[in-house]
Amino acid sequence: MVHFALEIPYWGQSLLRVVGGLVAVLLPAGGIVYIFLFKMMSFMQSRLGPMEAGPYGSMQLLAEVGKWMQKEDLAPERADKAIYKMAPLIVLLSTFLLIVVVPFGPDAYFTNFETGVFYAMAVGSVSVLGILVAGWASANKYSLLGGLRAAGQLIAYELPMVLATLGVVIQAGSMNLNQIVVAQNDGEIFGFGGLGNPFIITQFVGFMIFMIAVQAELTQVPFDMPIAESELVSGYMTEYSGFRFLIFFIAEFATAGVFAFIASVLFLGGWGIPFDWFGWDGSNLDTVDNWMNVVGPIIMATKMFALVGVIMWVRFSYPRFREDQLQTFAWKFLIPLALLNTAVTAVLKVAF
Amino acid sequence: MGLVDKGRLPAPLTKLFNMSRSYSLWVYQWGLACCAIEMGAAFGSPRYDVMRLGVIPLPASPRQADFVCVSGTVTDKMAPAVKRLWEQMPEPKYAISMGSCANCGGPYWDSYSVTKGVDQILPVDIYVPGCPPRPEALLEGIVLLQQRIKNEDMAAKWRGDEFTTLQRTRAVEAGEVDRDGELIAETHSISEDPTPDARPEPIVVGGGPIE
Amino acid sequence: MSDDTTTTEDAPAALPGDGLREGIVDDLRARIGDALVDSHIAPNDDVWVRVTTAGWRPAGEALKAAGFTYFCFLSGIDWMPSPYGKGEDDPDAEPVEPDTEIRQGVTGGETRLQVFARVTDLERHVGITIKADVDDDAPVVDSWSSLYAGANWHERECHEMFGIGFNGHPDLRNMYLPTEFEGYPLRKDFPLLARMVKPWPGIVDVEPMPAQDDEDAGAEGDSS
Amino acid sequence: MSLTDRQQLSYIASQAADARLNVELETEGMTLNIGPQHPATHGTLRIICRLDGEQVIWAEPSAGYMHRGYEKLTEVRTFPQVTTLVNRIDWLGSFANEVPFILAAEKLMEIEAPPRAQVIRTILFELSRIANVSLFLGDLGVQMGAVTPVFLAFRDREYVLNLIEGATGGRFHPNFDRIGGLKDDLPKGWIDETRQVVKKLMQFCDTIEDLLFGNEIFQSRMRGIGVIPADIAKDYGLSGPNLRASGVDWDLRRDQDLPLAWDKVDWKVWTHPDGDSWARCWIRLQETREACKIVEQLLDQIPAGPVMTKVPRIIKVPAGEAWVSTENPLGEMGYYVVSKGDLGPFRVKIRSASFNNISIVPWVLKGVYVPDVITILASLYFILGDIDR
Amino acid sequence: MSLFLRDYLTVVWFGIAALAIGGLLLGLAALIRPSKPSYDKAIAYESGVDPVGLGWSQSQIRYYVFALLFVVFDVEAVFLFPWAASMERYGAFGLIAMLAFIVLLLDGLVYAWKRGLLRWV
Repeated sequence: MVHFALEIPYWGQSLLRVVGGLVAVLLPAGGIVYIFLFKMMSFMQSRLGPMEAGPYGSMQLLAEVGKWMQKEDLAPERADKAIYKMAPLIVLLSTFLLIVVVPFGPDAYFTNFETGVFYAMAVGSVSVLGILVAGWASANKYSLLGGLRAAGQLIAYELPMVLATLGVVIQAGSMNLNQIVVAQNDGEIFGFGGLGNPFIITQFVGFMIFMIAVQAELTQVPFDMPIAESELVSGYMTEYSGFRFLIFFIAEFATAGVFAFIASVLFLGGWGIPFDWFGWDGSNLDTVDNWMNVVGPIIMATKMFALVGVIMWVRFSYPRFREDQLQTFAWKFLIPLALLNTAVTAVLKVAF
Repeated sequence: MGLVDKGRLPAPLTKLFNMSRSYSLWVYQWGLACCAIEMGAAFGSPRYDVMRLGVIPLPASPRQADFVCVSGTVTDKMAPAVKRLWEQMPEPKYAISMGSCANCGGPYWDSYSVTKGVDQILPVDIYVPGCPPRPEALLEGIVLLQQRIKNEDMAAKWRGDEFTTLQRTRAVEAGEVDRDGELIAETHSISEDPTPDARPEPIVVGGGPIE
Repeated sequence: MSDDTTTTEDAPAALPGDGLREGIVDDLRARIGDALVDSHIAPNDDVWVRVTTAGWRPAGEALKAAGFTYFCFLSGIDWMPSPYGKGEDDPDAEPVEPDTEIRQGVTGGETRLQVFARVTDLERHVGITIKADVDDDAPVVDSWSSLYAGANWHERECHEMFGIGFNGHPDLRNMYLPTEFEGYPLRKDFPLLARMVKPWPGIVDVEPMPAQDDEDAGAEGDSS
Repeated sequence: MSLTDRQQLSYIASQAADARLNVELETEGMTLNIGPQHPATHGTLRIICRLDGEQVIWAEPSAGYMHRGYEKLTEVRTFPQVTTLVNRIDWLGSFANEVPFILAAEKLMEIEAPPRAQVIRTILFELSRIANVSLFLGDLGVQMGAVTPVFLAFRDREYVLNLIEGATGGRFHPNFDRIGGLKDDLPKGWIDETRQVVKKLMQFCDTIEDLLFGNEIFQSRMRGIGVIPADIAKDYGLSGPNLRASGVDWDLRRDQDLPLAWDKVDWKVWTHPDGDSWARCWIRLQETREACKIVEQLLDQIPAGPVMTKVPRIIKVPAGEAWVSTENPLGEMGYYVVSKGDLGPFRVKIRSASFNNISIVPWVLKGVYVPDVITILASLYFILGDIDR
Repeated sequence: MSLFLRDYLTVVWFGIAALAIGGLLLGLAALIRPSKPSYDKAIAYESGVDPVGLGWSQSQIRYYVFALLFVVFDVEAVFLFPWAASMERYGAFGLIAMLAFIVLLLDGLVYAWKRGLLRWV
């Protein structure tokens, strides 16, 4: 196996990685907006969605970007201008920081942290910080309420998410995301290795908790109280216009994509296919064929779109919770359940 | 800066920008009276499905809207709010006046509390007559608006606009006037652009008089 | 889903006859005495009573005690004919002398302004319209708002539209119109300025009437 | 009014419970305007709330942003012209607005519409109820963040509007009633089409019951929220489904004698003992089904004959006063018509349902959370034209 | 530079890239977009009426209790991760120790629950 990446100088590598990161963030975001927000939502509501801009409205996204470029950028007089203008960038930043840990192939990764899960959990909540800041700086009551709700939501859902990943870490025996992928594809269920051991089977409870927490972290219905269109107009985004709004808008869907990437790494086997099929050895990544670096991203994208599809499906179907119901749900149901899940996983791991 | 409104962009780019503006019209969810339901039918009913045309009925806040459909009776009590919400939309923005009430007062032409026409408080691009107009009529209005945007001359759009509010705001930022508009120092000159109003004539769907 | 609901299968009580309405009036008279000035009964249909200005609130209390617990509406009426006409007359015709005589409706009255309200007895399926004169110079009556909570808004509306004051009302702010609005729109001497400027063509029909065949009206079309 | 303070008491109790935690946090409240332009107020209602955190401690609706002066305008219109105006009061169920006014005028003239016209009126009345309430059922989802039901509602409501348009020529504001009958007879094939549409609407009710009412989140947002006891409801003059949801068995279609056809068919008046938001929505759902049933049965019983009695060409209504109210989609809609023998009415007092229904808002919103403001308003179901007139 | 540090440098590059792309697009938009300021635009949106008071009016945010709980739990969850990653090494002893830890966590939650702290007001 040739580490072709090592043959180019460090700055070249970094540039390649950054370009790859941009593609990995923006392409899924655009895809999600077009496929799910425009088309799937419309089909679910027996409509067609955008049809005029380009064939089947495929140019709609370009039109959006071109339009938002020309929109005036407003800031309320009383707003805390500097922070107000920074907030969308913070949200975008968190998305980019999050994609860093996602592995797309045996060698197609941006970084290979030993504590990848840990890092993802830590960075994942930065976006909520941006939302809180946006809500606060707008000097608007709807925004303020929306921002505070976002903070409350972060507090409620960070814990179940962290605890849900614990089970995965216990099973994989590593916090490195690439190791987790290998553990799933190299693993076996009761001696049967034909499918590997995607943790969605053994960690189903953890998967459900994780997806619910992701839904809340992304502020999608039924947890979209920070936006809550019928209550708080547009929540923390109420005052944003022009390109800053578009950055919020993009970041929302890009983060959905990145979280779906992480979920597919943690629970669906990530970039891998069961190693048994090709006789690869899980303990030595060099045995994995090089073409996986190309096929891996495609597999990841498929899984990501499937998971985002579920997230969006829920978003378009459910009514939203009330803030206190959300807190109750998180603290009185999800957290005890996640702790229990951890304990049971640990006991079983030691027992077998 | 504002390359667009200064007209300093090359023609193909202007064309491209006009196209993207016409295909991405975010409409403000803002209904006033009966017509709001027909507007809702145009936006929400699968039979009409305005999203086909690239009109996205997502924003609930004026800050993200591109055009507003004033649908229904504007009363004297509501008029200041209508004006303010219109003002709060970012440029470039467009207005469709939907229904007889918004066009001219409609059946309430003689009422003591109804504003006779929303064009008294904001510049209307398209009039859609009817009481209420069918959703198809609104769709035609939107298509006409899109055609107008495609051929729009952005540089001419604001030429001759009222410069006083704009300059007063700038003057406030510069500390020349206080918040109430009282001049602190006579340093500001009004009227930097003497060209007359270049705003195009409004279109009436179906032609004819607006009621 | 249906276990937590109840429905009433039995038909409503037999619709009340006149005896019931007379009884109501008698009962009310017994409760408020001389305050009840006049009454009018449309057989099997409706009943009106008129009380004095001072008897307005006692009458309300008596009615509520008599079982009229459902508050329907409260409003006012200005019996003066409009000095501006309707603006719908033939503009070419001779202007007619405006009618200035004040004629009150059923149960009569002595003043130009009246308040009237309607309350309903949901048990006996009967409603009653109660009217009271309001002094023209000092148009004030006692408020019902502490009696029927719903009267609060109706009295605000009535105050705004007719300028009738309500003693004991917590908050008689304008409801519909901007605070600086002048005049009382529903008084007959409030002019509609748009009509002053441009009179309505009125009933003078500009289209010729099509020939009508009264016999065939409705006989055509789809009949089951 | 001892029950009036029940919610306040519970609020005080919860306050006392938190006082232990929040002694040191003495803060002033926040005043929040919901409206006049707000997605939750379907139109231009303005609700001024004083908030403590996310809890409403005081709320006051401010109406009048859609006040168009109907009562004054009716005084300068002729009787047939008034129908055009009153169509637009409750703009979702417009045919239902015409009926009580026409009935009042007919009562003063002491005429009655022919039986065929009566039945057709009832059918159209119930169709407007379906058109009205189906939108409510869809909108309910939007108010709670579920976007899809409203599209289904608009889709299926379109069928009903087509029927109304087919019969009357007007999709929205039919202006079809005449004093003494109807403008026209039904068009050919209308009855068969109506049968099919009614079936579709029954399916729509099932879908909504499945999709929305069966949803646990929806139930938890609705049950036990905004409870209105029966005596308070009567005191405020609530009507229609709002009143029946409080357990008061009162329906003007059944409980009064009008020259319309409800007594000819078999249907139920639904009540619910809870009086909460859930009950109000549930009653409306059931009423849509009942309306479908009424239409279905009446289609078989349309008698032959004319749709118009003989009335003079120029209508002068004899002097007198008449009050007629009907059970409109929103509740009791009534007209108190005073005539002095002229071409037009002397005074028309319009008793609209939403005005009374909304007057309870300051009472019912005390102590609820901001999200509940939206669900309670949605479940009370008002239409701005019906409040402000 | 070690691979370990290089990984973290990549994070920095990504952060810079995010800010750069955002800044670039915003700058481009700033170049293109018109600017028509006015008084009404500068007023905060409040459903079309004059805003009452400042946007930052004081209000009681009652979930500081949740915030405290969250900090406690989150810090303790951090301790769970290293154990989870190397569970096999510690075996039954580690398991029992950590189970005791989890039970203590749950106990804390139950305590907060019983005291009524988990009620959003």
